[in-house]
Amino acid sequence: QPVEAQTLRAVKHSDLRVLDPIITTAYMSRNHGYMVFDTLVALDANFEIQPQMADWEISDDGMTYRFTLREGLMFHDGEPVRPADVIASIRRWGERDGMGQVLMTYIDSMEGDGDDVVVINLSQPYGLVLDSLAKPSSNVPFIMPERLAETPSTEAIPEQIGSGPFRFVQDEFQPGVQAVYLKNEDYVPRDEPSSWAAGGKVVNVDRVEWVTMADDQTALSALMAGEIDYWEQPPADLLPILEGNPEMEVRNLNELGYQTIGRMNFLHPPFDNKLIRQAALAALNQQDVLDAMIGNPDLYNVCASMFICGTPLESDAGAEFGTESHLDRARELLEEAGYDGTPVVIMHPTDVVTLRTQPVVATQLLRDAGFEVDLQATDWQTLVGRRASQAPTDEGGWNMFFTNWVGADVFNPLVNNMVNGRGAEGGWFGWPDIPRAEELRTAYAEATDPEQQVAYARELQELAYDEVMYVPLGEYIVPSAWSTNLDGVLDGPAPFFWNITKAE
Amino acid sequence: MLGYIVQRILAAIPVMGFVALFVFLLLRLTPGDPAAIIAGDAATPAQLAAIRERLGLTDPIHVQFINWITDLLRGDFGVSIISGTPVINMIGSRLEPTISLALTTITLSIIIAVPLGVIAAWKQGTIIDRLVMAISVVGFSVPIFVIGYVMIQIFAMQLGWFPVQGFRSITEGLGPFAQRIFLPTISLTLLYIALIARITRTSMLEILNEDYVRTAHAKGLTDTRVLMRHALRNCAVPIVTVIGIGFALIISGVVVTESVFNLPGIGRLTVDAVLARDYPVIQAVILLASLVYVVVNLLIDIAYVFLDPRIRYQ
Amino acid sequence: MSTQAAPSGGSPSRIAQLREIVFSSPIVTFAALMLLLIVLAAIFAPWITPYDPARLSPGTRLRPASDAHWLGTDAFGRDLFSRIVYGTRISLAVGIGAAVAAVLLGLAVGLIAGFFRTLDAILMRVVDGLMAIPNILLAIAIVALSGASIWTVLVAITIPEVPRVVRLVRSVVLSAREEPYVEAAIAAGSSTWRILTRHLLPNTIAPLIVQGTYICASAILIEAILSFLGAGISPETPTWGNIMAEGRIYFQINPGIIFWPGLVLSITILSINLVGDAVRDALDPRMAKRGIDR
Amino acid sequence: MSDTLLDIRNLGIGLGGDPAHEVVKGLTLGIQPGETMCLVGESGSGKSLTALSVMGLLPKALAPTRGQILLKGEDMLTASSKRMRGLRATAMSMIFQEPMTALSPVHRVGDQIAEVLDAHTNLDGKARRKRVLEMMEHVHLPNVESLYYSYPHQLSGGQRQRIMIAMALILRPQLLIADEPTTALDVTTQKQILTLIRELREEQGTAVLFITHDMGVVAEIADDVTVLRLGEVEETRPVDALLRQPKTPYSRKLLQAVPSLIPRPPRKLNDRPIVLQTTDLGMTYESSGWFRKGRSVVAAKEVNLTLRQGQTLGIVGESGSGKSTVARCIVRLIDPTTGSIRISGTEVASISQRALKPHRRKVQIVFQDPFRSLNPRIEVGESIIEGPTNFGVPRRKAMDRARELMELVGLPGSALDRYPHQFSGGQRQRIAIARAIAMDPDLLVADEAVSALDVSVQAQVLELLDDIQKRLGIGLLFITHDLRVAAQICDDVMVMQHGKVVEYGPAATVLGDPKTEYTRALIEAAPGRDWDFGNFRPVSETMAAMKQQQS
Ligand SMILES: Nc1ncnc2c1ncn2[C@@H]1O[C@H](COP(=O)(O)OP(=O)(O)OP(=O)(O)O)[C@@H](O)[C@H]1O
Ligand SMILES: Nc1ncnc2c1ncn2[C@@H]1O[C@H](COP(=O)(O)OP(=O)(O)OP(=O)(O)O)[C@@H](O)[C@H]1O
Ligand SMILES: [Mg+2]
Ligand SMILES: [Mg+2]
Repeated sequence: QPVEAQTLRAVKHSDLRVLDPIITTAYMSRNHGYMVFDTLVALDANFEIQPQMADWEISDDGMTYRFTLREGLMFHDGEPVRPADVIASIRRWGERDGMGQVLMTYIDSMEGDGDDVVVINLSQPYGLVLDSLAKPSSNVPFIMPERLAETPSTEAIPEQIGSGPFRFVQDEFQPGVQAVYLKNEDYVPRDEPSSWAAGGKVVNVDRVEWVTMADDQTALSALMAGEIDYWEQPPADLLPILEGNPEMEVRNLNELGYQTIGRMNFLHPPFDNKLIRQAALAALNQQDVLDAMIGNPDLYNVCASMFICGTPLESDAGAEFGTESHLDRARELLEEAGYDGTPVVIMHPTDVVTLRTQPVVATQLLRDAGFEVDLQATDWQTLVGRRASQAPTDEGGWNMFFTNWVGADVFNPLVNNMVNGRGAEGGWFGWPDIPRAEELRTAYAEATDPEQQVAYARELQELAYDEVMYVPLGEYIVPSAWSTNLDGVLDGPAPFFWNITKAE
Repeated sequence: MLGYIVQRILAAIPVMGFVALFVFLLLRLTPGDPAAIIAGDAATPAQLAAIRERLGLTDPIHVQFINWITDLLRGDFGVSIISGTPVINMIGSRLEPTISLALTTITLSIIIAVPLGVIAAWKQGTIIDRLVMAISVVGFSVPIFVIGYVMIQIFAMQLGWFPVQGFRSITEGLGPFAQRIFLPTISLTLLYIALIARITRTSMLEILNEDYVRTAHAKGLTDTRVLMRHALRNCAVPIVTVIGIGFALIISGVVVTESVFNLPGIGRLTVDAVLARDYPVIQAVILLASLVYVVVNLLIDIAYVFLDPRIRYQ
Repeated sequence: MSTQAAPSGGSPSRIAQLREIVFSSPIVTFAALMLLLIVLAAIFAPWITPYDPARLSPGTRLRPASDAHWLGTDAFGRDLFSRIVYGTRISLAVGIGAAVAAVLLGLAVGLIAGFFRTLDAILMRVVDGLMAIPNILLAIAIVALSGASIWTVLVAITIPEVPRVVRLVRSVVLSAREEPYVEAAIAAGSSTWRILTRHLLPNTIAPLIVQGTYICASAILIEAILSFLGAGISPETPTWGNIMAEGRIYFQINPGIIFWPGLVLSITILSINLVGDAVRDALDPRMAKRGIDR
Repeated sequence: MSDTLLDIRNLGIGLGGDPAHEVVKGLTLGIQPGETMCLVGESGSGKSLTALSVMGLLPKALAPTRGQILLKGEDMLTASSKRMRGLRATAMSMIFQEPMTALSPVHRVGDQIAEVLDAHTNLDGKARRKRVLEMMEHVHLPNVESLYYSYPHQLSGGQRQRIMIAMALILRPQLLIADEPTTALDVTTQKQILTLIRELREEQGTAVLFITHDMGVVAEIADDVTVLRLGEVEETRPVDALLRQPKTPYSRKLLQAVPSLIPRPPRKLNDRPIVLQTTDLGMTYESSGWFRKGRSVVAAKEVNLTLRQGQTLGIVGESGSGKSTVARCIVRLIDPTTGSIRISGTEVASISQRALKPHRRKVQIVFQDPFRSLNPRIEVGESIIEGPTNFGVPRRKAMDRARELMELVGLPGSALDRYPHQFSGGQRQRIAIARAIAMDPDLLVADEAVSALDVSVQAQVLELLDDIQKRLGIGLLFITHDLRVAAQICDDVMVMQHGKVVEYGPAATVLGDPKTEYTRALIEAAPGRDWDFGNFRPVSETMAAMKQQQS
């Protein structure tokens, strides 16, 4: 690397392991995707869909979409981007992504027209074609060369060739240590100013290094000592130290924030009983969870909406007992349900900082309400393996676990996995079997009128609260921190590394 | 000698075989699912099953074991389930930090601990003895990560003498290498000082009662000479044993140090791999660690022959 | 033939022996006192502590030391002092449990391996294999295997220690079985069991005490490291290890969370080692001989 | 006394330098240049401490309390430690008892000698080597060039002791202190070393302070003798005067305790039943490895012996000749490779340990080392009753019997609840005998059972064995390398060499009229064999007296 090469060193929230943003929903892989790949269209900061690789035209009947690729698009191996690449990429994505799968059921055909046009024909009207393709978070429909996109969707792509603003340096990639990107000199940015994933992706540094740090304490010291420039997710408790330092800038880049949630297993006692689920809902409260987890009230938000506060779908429908503890109500419900003291097995991942407080707080609240709780410490991977088990608790099953979602992954009924009601066959872990929820999701998808969409979402949320499909435990933001010699750090649903300049 | 070495290497085969089988079974019985890691949070059971199938995780365990062993014998360590990187490359790129840390630590602790132990034994029962032992026990009883944080706080943040974290290969120059390896070495060294100083003291105490130490005095030698040339030389065997085993087990010791000082070493790799259930990586690393253990033991035994002429190969 | 009177003086009683060990030097006395205090704290934890160590109070988290919370509060607003006192229970249990378990298991296997040469070869291969696996990694794997309860952590810490005890016991047995008094016992028709338990076993006690104190100390530390790596006992149950591990990111905000349990841990380990060494010295035949001449 | 080389005046040594706890109490002693002074006395009388205090090497626990040690007029007790270092090896040297442990096992012997030159002279490496080689030749070491590079364990005991002597004498000190330099060696080697010391003294005019408890050795090399008892000098006399006319009762007792080399007359026992008979007994030690060819040592071959009730059979021979091997086969501590062993008519050579158990009580063994043959952690009473209780004797009864036995071996019955360390070496050996006879054996094997004891205690134990044999009529297989002891108590004697029996017959025949060269050499090597200590006269005079008596 040349001596003057400007290098931006960033510590990410986790390490990059899977180099395929389609096969996995891992956020690190998504972030990696944004570096290497580009998207057809993109969402901007106002939730408006903007052209990125392509402009589009919609036929009057809304059944045909024509995407025209802009000029100068070129993959890192020097090949131009062709319609075939786009079609193969969308197909592969459509096999993996939840919203993509839905989209595919409405698509009749996709075909190229000349060197730069992709035509998508629908089989019936569908309102979320562009919303799907502009999906900002996992899985993002990145466009990759046809030969890579033909890799089976159960297998990671063998090479990192995209048309994005950075090139991946395979030789310097060390899983668990670092991932290195170089500026793609051949990338032609759009002319518009950048806004979220939309607009011009102008790269101002030569080299970006993502460094893994296993220890937050070390990351903090390294940032303050100038050994790294950017820290994606400092723990909330360390922010005051960074804020107090004039050489540090601390700012939230992702307005949608995160939602922390609790999920029960519908297959086994005691949570196979709706009343007992409601009792648990009543016992839990967001304030305590957020206090223990985040601490600083500026960084969290008690919010009853399952679809994120501040979005068009925000509502408090059905959330009568959603955000605060109603222990009396919980006890009543337990009484009514004839709760027999069956212990609630809560899985407690002790190795993930952002997930190890919720189970502890929940355990205490549930116990206060009269539940028997068996809090079982594990590591996150064990939890991930175990939560797929549909067996009863004494055979390796479970009753409840907690996780966090990026706002963009829960902010509508289609992306939100927890309101999926397909049960043990097609549902997400916990497997609620609630056909009505599925009807409402389809209705939402097919509605083209925003107001109608809001209505369906409300109804779904009401249903979800009634059935306690999951317990939203509050929203929080995770500000990033960087040294003041960086400028132009962008807001977005994912961290972006274009537009940033580094002063020496 | 050569025959002895060959014999010892042959004898190591069943040991390694046991380790391989044990680790393999332990891992396969461990809950956790690499497919789930690959697929991420939102994957559905069907997608997980498909990935598992792809990875060969649905084969019967003995088939998996045989596949692994045959590949291994062919020199193929496989690829990481998670990142697809060849395991051999992953380990290769992680060796230098760990080996550097191990070597600097062992060297430094020998330089410090052996004289400490000798002095403590020589002045047995005095304040000096108690002090040396107390210091070494404190080194043993403070968790490494605490020592590490304190070091970073003082020497990197307050005084700014050293970088906080990271590693530079020695090929990039001794200066940057030494700067970054210094603090981790110091924090890990305390533990080994404790171990080595104690064993040195105990062995020295025993040796100092021996007749030949008295003979050495009767020759009119100075105390230092008696201590260093006669007594210390004669307790080399137990000391070397402890050092050797300490070195072989350093993989465990470096895990925390590597985390705290962000050294991209084997220890961290292993923990990551265990937490991610990256089976091929874990298996390879543990086999490697066991191999190191076996080799170090072999070296120790060979060293015995040089250190103590009474010991012959058996 | 002259009938010489045997020297007078019976064997010192156990209590006298204990007293002699404890008062052998002021440092040992102090160490013994500290251990006593710590054990008492573990036993009487509910009476000493002002708060329930598990009681969350997210509203008052990370408070500095005050009259209400003598050592401040942790990230869940739990009282640090109460947690450290309660942590004594598990940490001591882990330390003592691992030491006792490893010593007993290692003793049994070591006696067998040392005495029955036919089993020796096989047992030693297995022991070598187990020893070759890095202990922390083995511990992490075992904890991951069966979930992190105090029992699995105990097992995980114990298993890697057993081989070392086995080797130690075996080597003692191998040399002791050549002693004339063992041959005399064989000549007297004593059973193998009797020879093992009465003649060989006692020889292992002094080295085992040293090894035991070492295991005890290192078990407490390994528990802390496992917590640090996220594979320890559930943070719901306080142990010195997981208090420190949880507190490590607050190192710069509230250093007490690491400092206080660290201090108690160090004092405990120091005391265990000092007392262990003193007991060893008292049992060492060479030292004992010196005592007689006195 | 102006030419006195070493002049010890009123020396006191106390525990921790405390005059109230003196171990050596006002010792006075002088040695002239070229003279050999022997220091004798029972174990624990302060011989070694006296020697060590001259060298300034007292153990930490002890310190001088009074007096002076003048070496050529300079007081060793007040000399600085630097001065002491300078004097060691140049003006005074010391040889220690145990040749096995007195040399550092990890350094080459040549280098260990050269180190003395390195510490005290300016010679360069080459010159040092030359001097060392010369000295090694001087002490009659063979192949000095290659021996220079050997390690102590590759040398025999006698060779090691020669290395020690070379090391001590290389700077030609005026004073050589030898603390029991031959006790651990077998007779033939002992003789060589004694000759060597005498030779060197004559050549170099070195004064020697020779410590021993072996009166034979004294008779062999001393000019003057000092008898020490409980830290005090009993008497100092020229050797001949002392041996003929000991002044104090203690000296008399000491001399009387020395067994005579003249064999006892055989007892008539041919009609008694046979307790032990071996036929073609053989033992080969195999050391085998998985990957290597084993090494085998033939330790015993074609051993045929017969032992009757009440009879004592002695096995003698130099170290490594296979004596212990035979004993251990008979007790079945090891399994013989060939031949048969019949105990009171029962074949036991190849039966299983389980089948052997009932026969165990018939054969008992007493080992050489009184410090290691009793379990230090068990009360002696428990050790004694272990055997009987194994065979079903009720504990209480066994205890009563143990009490009787303690008295039988001359110890108070009340001492049963004490631990071994609370007894002296001789007492322990008696307890070991009590333990063996507690089983009412037909056969008692004593493997060097008195070798570790000093003469007076040895005499007590031998007497005890004799007494027990008379009372209980057991067969005694007595293994020793001390011909005096064999002569004193054995009816028959068997001589072993390299695992084979070279001579076997009544003691008077074997020892009085040896047939083989080997036996003759053994007898000749016995120090002081010309002296009949018990009768305070040379053997020749005794013989003459005996002849007179007979005629
Ligand atoms: N290191 C020591 N500490 C305390 N007492 C000792 C020490 N060494 C010797 N003694 C005591 O001093 C006394 C004289 O010991 P010394 O070694 O001089 O006897 P010795 O005449 O050489 O006997 P031996 O013939 O057995 O060698 C003994 O009672 C012994 O117990
Ligand atoms: N366990 C063994 N393994 C191999 N060789 C042995 C073993 N025990 C003894 N030997 C060898 O057998 C030979 C006879 O030994 P043994 O102990 O019977 O001699 P000894 O006459 O009792 O000698 P000492 O007088 O020194 O006790 C020696 O050469 C010895 O080295
Ligand atoms: Mg002595
Ligand atoms: Mg022998």
